[in-house]
Amino acid sequence: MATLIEHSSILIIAVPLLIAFLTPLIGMASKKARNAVVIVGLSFVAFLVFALARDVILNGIHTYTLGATSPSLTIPEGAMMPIRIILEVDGVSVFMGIVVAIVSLVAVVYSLSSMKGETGQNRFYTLLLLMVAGAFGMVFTGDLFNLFVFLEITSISGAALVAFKTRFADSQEGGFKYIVVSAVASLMVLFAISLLYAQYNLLNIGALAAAMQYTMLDRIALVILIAAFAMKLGGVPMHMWLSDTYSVAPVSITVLLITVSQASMYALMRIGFILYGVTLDLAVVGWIIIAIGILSMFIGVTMAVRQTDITRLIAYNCVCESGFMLVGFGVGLAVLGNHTALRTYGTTAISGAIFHMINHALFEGLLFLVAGAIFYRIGTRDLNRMGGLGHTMKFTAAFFLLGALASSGLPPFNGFASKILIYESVYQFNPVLTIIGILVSIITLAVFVKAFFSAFTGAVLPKYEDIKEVPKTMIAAMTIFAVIIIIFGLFPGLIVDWIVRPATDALVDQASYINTIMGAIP
Amino acid sequence: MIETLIRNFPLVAAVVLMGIGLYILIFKRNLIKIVMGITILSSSVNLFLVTLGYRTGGIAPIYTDAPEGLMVLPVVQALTLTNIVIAVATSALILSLVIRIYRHTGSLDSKKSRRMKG
Amino acid sequence: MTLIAESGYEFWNPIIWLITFAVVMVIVYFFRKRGVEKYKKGEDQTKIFLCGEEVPGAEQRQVRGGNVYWGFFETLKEYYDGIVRLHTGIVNDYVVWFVAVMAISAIILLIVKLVG
Amino acid sequence: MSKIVRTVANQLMLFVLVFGLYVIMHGHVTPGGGFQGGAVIASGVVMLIVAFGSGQIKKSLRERRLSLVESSGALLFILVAFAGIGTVFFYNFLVGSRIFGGIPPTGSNPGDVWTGGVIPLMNLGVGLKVIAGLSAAVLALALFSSGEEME
Repeated sequence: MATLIEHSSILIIAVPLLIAFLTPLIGMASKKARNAVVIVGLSFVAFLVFALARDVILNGIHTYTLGATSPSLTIPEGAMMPIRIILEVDGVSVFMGIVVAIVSLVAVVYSLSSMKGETGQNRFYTLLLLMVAGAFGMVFTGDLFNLFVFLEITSISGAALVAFKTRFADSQEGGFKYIVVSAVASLMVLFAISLLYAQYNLLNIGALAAAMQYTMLDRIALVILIAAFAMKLGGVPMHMWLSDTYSVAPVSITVLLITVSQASMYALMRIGFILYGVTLDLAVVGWIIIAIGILSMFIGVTMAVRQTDITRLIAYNCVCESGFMLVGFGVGLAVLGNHTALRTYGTTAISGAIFHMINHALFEGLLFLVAGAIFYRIGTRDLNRMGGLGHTMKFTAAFFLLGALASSGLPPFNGFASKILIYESVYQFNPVLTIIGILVSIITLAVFVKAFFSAFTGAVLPKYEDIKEVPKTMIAAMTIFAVIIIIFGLFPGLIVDWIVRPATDALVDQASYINTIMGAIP
Repeated sequence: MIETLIRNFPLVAAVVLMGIGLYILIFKRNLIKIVMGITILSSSVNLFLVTLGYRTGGIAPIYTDAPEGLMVLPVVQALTLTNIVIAVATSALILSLVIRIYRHTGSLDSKKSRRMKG
Repeated sequence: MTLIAESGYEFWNPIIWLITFAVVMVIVYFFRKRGVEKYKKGEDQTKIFLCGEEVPGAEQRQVRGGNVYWGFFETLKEYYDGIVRLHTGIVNDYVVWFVAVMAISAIILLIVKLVG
Repeated sequence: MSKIVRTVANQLMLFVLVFGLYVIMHGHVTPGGGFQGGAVIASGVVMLIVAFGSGQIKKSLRERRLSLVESSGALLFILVAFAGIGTVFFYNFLVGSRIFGGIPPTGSNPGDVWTGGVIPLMNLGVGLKVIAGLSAAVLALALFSSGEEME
């Protein structure tokens, strides 16, 4: 077990890759065996993630040096700086790892029936697992260039998956927009990384953070990194691709795209808090992120009210929820240098944002799965053509209601637990932000009242009289999300204590992140 | 001033290439041209990376029958190579998507391939 | 108590909230019970009454998603006209916004450096 | 294309294959490696497509076979990486052994193919994947533009 945990950080990335390349071979022989291998493999990965999370929270940061003679040898003998690829897993990383593990498992379970009947399923699972491996890699790596490579892996496999149903014109267009936006963003990320490399001859995040001077070139790199990752996570005004892409992808892919966006948010925070840290103009950069967040909240929700396409409506709601996280992180970043402010409300704001990340992945995932279930049965996403579905699809309606209430931040669901942390802490920073946040939450409720009303309520429409409930595996996938949402809603204190506080502490503790890498060298 | 500019000419060229790539991405509506813009953007980053590792009079970092003297930095070349591989994958995927879009809409204009808006 | 997510001023405990909610529901049910019971299922009482007109079918009765909140959009017409025009759906414009955000934040950081 | 082009392309393909495999297997001592060699061979496939037309090539390069080669190349790569996990993932466990285990002398030397440990094996894996993957991509694009579909 100790050996397994020692190697777990790389196994979590490598096992999905291994299964990804095994699936075409197994899939040629038997479809059932392939599905079983994928599910068993991802369950094993999820188990490893939880074991690693326990270890990291108890024993501190976990490093893994690829290709060295020992996993913990971060700086080779005779060298002054790390030269190999190093995985560095701290509290935030395992937190994101838990998000990716849960969501990927649910996505695969859901795909079992939702993708039934599509051609080229072997390729579908290969790409899906590549995307999962890329998402795990993005959150576990301690190396900037490696981060870029994993970002590209998720982008390319994600775009191929968005456009997987080739018979729909709009999904081709969504895939095209996604790959163009991702390619531009990741190339600019690489440009920023090369700007940093030009000055410090380093690619490792910890080593770079130790050497950071915050020169003019560093500022340019910072601007590019903020803009690129904000585009990847769908911050306004760079959010337009998000609604186009999320609304047309197969829903099991959309829930994974959400976690990839969350991984971009993680990368943005890793760069802000750890790579640049206190050398930044904290107030300015914090306010830039807060401004993107406020715009995302407001424009996201007002656009969501207007939509008549159900997945597009939820996609705009995603933009809005990302805004809440950005505001939380922005407030945390703005007060990073001020110890009293950081202790009184800064860490609470970061905790709220981190807690909201997992809640966001859960309830938006649930909502998208419900939208996919409706599309699976009636073949349209248009709210104008729906009505009375609640009479026949009872479970689906209940799940939609649960996700909608959680997303609107109504007590006692998990969305409220994380939003109240953000409201209370942000209020002490600037009350106006909290007022906007509460207003946005109210409009969010209006958004979902509209969607629920026009899809599920009313008399049964004659054309949908013989609509049945969706298959059992789809119900199972939605149930996993629903159960976790209820647990998180009932015991938010436990979740915050177990995984959110360690993540917050890791994010504000730049020194220990650097020391784990640089260790012996002062 | 001029001398600095000449000495840093490859870096200037990389930035100019990046400007051209972004210009194409912003102003050209043809989907194939957008792919070209991405490729040019990628090349500009590659040029920038390779330039970073260059040492005046340096030779290729291969020990086979190497003459005496400075070698250029191989790390950035490895990074460039990775980026080239990624660019190949990206452009292959994006071109196949362009073909599919053309099949569905019969047009290569990005103004016309917008079923989704608002 | 570990069940409390404390956040400065207040605390949030869903268990206490649920208990309170249940108590309130019991009280509400108590008041409701004291009301007059006249409801009978399956009679004319439960049918739709439309001034004596014939009731249209389910298709016509359904309020479409696009018609919900009509007044809200009518009031905010100017805002929505402006904001929808920005969502062009053209991929070139997405890159424009990206470059614009980069430029604006670079200018802000430059000004801060020159001033501070 | 005319018969001359077809015959020349046919004959040239042999040299393209040999050169591509040379670039793949000497990736650790000379410029090149798995991706470059694979790209060379895939460009040979492009030559064949130009000479014979995509429909003809589609019959001889089956999608199933290509996907088999691609997956086994990637599997070879990742299994070699996994094989080092006794020490560390990606550990070069073949150094000093009989297979590719030689250690090249430092300084200027003519280079020895029998060195590099696991790197030549990984190059081979990458090479197989790139040959199959790039050929499939190019073939799919060619078929697309001529109006057919890859099955």
